[in-house]
Amino acid sequence: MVSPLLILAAGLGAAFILGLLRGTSERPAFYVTIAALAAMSFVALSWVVGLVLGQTQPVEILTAGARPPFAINLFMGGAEAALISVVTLTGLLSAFYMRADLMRLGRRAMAVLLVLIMALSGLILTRDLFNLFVFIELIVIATAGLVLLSKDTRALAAGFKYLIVSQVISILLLVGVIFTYHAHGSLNIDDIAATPMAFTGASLATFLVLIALVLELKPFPANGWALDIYESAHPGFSALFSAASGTAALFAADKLFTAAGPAWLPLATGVGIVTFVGANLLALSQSHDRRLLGYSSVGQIGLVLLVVGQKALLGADFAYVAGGIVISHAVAKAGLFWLSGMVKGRTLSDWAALCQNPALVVAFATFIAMLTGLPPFPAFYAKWVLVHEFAATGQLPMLAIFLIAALIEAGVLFRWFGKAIKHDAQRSLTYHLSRETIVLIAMLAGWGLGWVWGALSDQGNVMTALPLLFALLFLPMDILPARVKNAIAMAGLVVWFVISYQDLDPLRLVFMIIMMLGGAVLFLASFHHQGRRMGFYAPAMIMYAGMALLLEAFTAFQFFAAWEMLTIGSYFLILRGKESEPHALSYILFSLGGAFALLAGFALAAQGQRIFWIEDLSELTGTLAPWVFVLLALGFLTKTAAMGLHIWLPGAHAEAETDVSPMVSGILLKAGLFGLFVLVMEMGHQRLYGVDLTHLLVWLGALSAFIGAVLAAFQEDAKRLLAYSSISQMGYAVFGLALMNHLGWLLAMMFAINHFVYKSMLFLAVGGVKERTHTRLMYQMGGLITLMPLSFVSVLVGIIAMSGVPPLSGFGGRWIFYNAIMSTDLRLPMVLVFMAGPVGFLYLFRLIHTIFLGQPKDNLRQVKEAPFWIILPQMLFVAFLIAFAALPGMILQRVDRYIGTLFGDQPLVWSGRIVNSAYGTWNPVAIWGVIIVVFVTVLGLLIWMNHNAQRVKQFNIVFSAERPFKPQTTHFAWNFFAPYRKAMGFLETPVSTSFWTGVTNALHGTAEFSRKLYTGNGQTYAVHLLLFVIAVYLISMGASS
Amino acid sequence: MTAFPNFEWVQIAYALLTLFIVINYGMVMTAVVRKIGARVGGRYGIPVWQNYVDLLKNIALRSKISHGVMYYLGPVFRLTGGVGLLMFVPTIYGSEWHQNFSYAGDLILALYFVFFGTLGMALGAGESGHPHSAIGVSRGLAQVTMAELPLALGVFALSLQYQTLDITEIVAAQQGSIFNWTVFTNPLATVAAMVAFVGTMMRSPFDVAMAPQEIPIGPPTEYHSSYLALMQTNRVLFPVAKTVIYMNLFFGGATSWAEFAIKVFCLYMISVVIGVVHPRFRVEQSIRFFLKWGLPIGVLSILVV
Amino acid sequence: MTTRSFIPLVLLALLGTVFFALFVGFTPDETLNRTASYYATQTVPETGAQNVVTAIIVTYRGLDTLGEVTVLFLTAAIVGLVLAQSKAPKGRSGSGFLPSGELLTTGTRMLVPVILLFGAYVFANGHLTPGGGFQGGAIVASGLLLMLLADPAERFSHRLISRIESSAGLIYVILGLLGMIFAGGFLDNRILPLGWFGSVFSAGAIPLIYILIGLKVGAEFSSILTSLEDTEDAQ
Amino acid sequence: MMLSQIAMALGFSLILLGLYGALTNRDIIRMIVSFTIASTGVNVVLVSVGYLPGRSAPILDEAVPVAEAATRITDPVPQALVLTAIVIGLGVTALMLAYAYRLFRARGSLDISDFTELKW
Repeated sequence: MVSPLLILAAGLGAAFILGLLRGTSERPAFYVTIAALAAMSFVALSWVVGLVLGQTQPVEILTAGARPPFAINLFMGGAEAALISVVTLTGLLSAFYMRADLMRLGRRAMAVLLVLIMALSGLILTRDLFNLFVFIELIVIATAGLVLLSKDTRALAAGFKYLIVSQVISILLLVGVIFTYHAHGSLNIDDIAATPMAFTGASLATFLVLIALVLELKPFPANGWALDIYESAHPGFSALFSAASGTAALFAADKLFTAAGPAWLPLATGVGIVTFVGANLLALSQSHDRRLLGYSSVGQIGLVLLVVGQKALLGADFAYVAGGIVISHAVAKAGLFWLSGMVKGRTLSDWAALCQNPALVVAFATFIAMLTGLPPFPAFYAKWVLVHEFAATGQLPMLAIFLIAALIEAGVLFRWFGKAIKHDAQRSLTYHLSRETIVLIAMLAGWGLGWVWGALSDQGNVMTALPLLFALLFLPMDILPARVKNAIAMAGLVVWFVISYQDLDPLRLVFMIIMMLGGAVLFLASFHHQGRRMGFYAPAMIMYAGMALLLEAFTAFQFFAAWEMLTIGSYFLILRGKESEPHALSYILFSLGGAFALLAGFALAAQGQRIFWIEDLSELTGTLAPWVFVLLALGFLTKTAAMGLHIWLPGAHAEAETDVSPMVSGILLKAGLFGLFVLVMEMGHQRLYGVDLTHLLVWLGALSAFIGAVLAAFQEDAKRLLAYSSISQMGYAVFGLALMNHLGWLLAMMFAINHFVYKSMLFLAVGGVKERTHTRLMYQMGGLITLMPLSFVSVLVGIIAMSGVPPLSGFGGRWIFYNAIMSTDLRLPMVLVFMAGPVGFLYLFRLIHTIFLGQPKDNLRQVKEAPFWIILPQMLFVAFLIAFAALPGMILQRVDRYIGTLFGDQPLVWSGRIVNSAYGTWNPVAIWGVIIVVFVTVLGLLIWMNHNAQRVKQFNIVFSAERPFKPQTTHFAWNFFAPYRKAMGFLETPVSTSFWTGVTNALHGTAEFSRKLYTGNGQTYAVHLLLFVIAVYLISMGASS
Repeated sequence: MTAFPNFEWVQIAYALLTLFIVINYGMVMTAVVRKIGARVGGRYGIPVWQNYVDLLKNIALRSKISHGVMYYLGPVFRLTGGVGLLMFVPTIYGSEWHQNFSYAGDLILALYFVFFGTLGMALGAGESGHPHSAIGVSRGLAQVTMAELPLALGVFALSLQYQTLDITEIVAAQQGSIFNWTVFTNPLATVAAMVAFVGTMMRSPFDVAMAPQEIPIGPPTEYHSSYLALMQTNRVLFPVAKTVIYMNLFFGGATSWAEFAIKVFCLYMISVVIGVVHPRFRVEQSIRFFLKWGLPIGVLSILVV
Repeated sequence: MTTRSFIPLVLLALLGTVFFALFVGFTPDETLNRTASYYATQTVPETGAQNVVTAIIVTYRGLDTLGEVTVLFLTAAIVGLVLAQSKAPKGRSGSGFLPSGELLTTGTRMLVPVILLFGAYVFANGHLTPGGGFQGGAIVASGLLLMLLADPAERFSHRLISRIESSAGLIYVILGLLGMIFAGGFLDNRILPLGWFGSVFSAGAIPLIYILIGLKVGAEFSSILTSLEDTEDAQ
Repeated sequence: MMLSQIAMALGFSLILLGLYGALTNRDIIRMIVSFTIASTGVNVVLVSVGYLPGRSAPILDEAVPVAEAATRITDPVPQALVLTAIVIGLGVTALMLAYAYRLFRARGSLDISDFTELKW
């Protein structure tokens, strides 16, 4: 192994060599720089490899042939090697990235860059306090120099502000250093660590040193100068400043916190959490991309500082957690800054330019996912461990704050992503092949790290999950034509079903059928799309992968990972819709919020166990259990869009593409239902303050069922109507589930199946109509029955089924429902459900009537039947519905038997095709028999009586009317149930919507207000700095005394 | 054929017989009722055989127009709904002949099958393309959703009381003395259900859906000739079939055709009497009415049982 | 008193209390702490330097010093970078200055050689007497400054300066690496014999390094000065 | 009150003084000067910490024989450090001056509150 000192020597030596070159010879100078950086990276990497493979041991490097503390010594261990690799590699890539500007400014600039990287490596390596100070100053000066790379004149001011502030910092640091020396008689960090100081007057020195290093981390709110640099500096340098400098400074701070001893950790925790929350909050109101990135890096670094504060508790996990966050932040942030260099405009929506280049979009998505800690990236594992640590050590407030801040961060980033994807670009990309390559390298590094962290995790590696790999396969395959990809996707789903269905209990099996086979059927509709259809299949398959894994998840971690996966996938899917940007955002926010609730719930439940099996939920007891129940239920209810948490659904489902709506409505919602199934199955009745939580669920379900239906009846937009109806249907399912009896669960299953079938069918039908009529407003349609008979048939069957009118399968659901409520002692919630039934009838009738019946509109006289590929699955569904209605036993019987084993009872008796309960009978075949016979007879009668009826033209019925300004207001289909609205309209008041809007507005308001703090005046920033120091000082003194 | 236990072909004959009796009974009764209504209004009124005349006339009519498939099927749905409803409930308690096909399902089947005809009718009227029929439909639906609520609650209370959903068993439970009738054993449920009954008989004050005055060409008259014939048949059949359910649930059912005739007539008269003395509600008014009266009583009934 | 000056006052008052706490808590050592005493006893046998401070600077804390030199190098580079963009328009250089007078010119001619010599002496004897590379370098640079004052139009070759600067730095690094190969570690001065204690050619590589540092520092200061000087013209 | 303490007090007050100047003067040049004052203060503090009463400079010539070094000399480390600190301070100052020059060139003003386009 070459000595790590060569990293420093190479940097310096090269810098000096540059001086020997002729002033005009930039090219060779550049090559020297690159060579030096490459050498440094190589040494660092070789150490990483060596240490990982165990070929070498961590080594202490002496200088001047004397032992520490008498001479400066360096230390090279695993963490050092890894971080130096990050630093040097970022340096190398950034050097390539900034090639043009480095050439422009000549060898001096390159020398400065080299020294910067050298100093950062030194900062990481050194074990000497004063040496630390020297390196910090080197970094400061080099930074001030490289800021000048930017063509932006404002960068000058930023650099100067930075110098001012770092002057103050270095004053504090020096005073601290010398007094530490006086106290310990040594400048060697390990020496100081050997005699940790209590938090007393003499330890002021320690305080000064620590606070100075914390200040180097740009803590909120004393960080205005840093933001200015991020905003104005050359993106290539900002990447360094954020990724490399941030990382190194963090490591230095960590070193000293370790040395200072556990008494000081709360300082790190406090500053960390404040920074994490504050920075993310303020980022909300940023419209300038690089400044936003700046805020985000500040936040992330704060997060790591928080982790440093948890060091004592995390113990062995510390490196894993902190490293996970630091490294994914470094990679992602560098990548994003590099990307920002390719985008011309500086507003967030200017990033739309990326859409010209799919690879870059993928990179962008990757980086965002890395920052928000989504699987399979390192921060995901880190977050998991961290939250569990919080829960295990009972720091619940911390846990809450952390998750909320993380949610805000996700909000910031995904808002940005949405804009970038949906808005149309004003200016095109400044395209350099080299720059793109660099960005893509960063992206690949991200995935690679994800794999590494997964491999290190004791929870199992997400990246090795077969479904996910299959889904990711679609990224490179995106160049294939859509049809081919579609076929592959369908095949994938079916195959996965075939290979994995044996080892599932009937309950999971049903969900598996819905999700995999159902998914395959829905993909039929996607054959309709010609061309490539870039960026559709990868997300879709990620979603399905998530669901596949969810069904087979046995540990909390697997469950959560799968959950996150299907959330991300569906987010990208929903985002594809035309007007879907805001809705996709609210979807991802609610989903992540729900996911965090799950995370918190699992963490509470695990209480520090490494592996927590889902079935152990049933062992939970004591005061903890009900809270776990509440959190998990919250998470799942967000997915099933229970009343109050539902506001994301209508927009998301309505705006999605024709073949996406059924996926996210018919299939995705079932994931939430499945979660609830697992939850109540494992935890059963839980009492909180004497209230049985399942009773709350019953009420919630009933409420959703009713209000959802009423709202649906008031929609003018067909897809929104269906969306609201989903809320209602899921309400039924939750209701049944929460009844906690055999029939209730059977009811839930029945609804799961039915809802999948008819909701997919209806969404496809309405989607098909939209494809042809290019509108979703029902009053603009009408009389389409003759033009689109097949769509009509499926809608007809769909609504008969859904409204529960015999003979179709919806009736079965109702029948089970009645039998279920007969055997429970809850009475009042039924009232709501009873109301929901007929109301459902209202909106369904409106749907079919105003679209297909009535007078055809002039502009729609020529429309053709919906495309074949959209009709085909509908017809399959129709067939299934009829079959299922006649022979419900073919699915239900097994489920029923299985649920019976859970409850140890068997209320339903399946004699042949007849179902008997304790209360009544359901004889589907007989019902069919009677109805068909009667129907046919009567029809025959009618035909006999008037076989020769004349088909009349539309305008045989003429009536006159003025045409007012808004014609639709006089159309019967407009506000179809006007009187109903008069009577029941009060239910329409958007309580929950206004609540959530209030929350967001409050957040944005605070952000908008408090960011005025950053006046842009360097002096004020210095004042902030001192203010911060004093505040922390007083607080910590107060805390310690 | 396992789906049809103790099925013999003769049952079809029995069923047809029931159907025949009920239709004729309905013909006469509705005529009588109209006559009474006329007399209350100081008019002479129609002869009791008027319905037969109308029916024959409509069948005989030669003008035949169709607006399309759904329009054509509308009346079929309608009548199927009526007949089916009758077929799914036992008409005469204890008589082997008139159990119809009640083994196909229970109370729930009956309750939900009520919507079958309504739906078909509404769709048919819808395709007729006439906005007024659409308006009529929307009013009707809006109203029926609330009107059905008290019934649902009442029935729930009742089935809790008897711990069964099987109509025959419910009737059986009411045999013996008149005081075993649900109306006495569970008055609240009965009242709630009767509110719904009155509300869904398509008579004033709840007949805004038909609205003969405001909507001169509403659903019924958009249909003509043989369509109207079917619908008329249904209009005499359906109320009776529905009344039969109420009779079975709350008034001890009927053990003989005579009892049947009397009970159905009395029940039917309730809505008539209320109808002739009350002006019509607007839809939102009737909805509020059901919310104000029907709902609380219903809730009370399921709470006390 | 305005808030602009008031707030800082309050802050500094509070900071003052922190410092005051330090001040009160401070008691001068009676004896050298272990680091210092190690140096006091081991400097001579290990480095053979008379001036302990020098030994510490050049050897024990040589890495600091290397960094320190780099700081100057960096500053010089950046100052050059900063001011490069605003060079004087060619041809007008030196114009618009009053001649700086007989006295100064003559004085300069007389003094500069002496100053340079003295500077050289200071950094060559850094290991024996107070002083060393930095001080010496500064003195050399001051001589340069004097010349500039005497004749503002005077120009020095940036190229020469940066050559000296860079090669000195390079050799410094190489010496350090040699220390790793032939002696105890990076920047170990025992790559050369420690020599006779107290003589000029003693203390191993220390004098050599100090000379390099002197040259380098002198060069760096000069380059900073000249860069600053260049900008004068554009006025 | 011993020498070292006087020195230290002086150092601290220099720091505070310098900072006050840096925080209240809008003129960039004045700020830079104030900072140099402050860092001088820091250096004084550094040295004063290393001072041991009644001892001489750590140079082992005839005045201080090697044998007695441990008892005769003051702590050499702070002096070594202060040298580095001085040089670094000088570097930063030079840099700031260069910046000031460029800023003046860019905007024709030396008032720090004129350079606030970057904010929020």
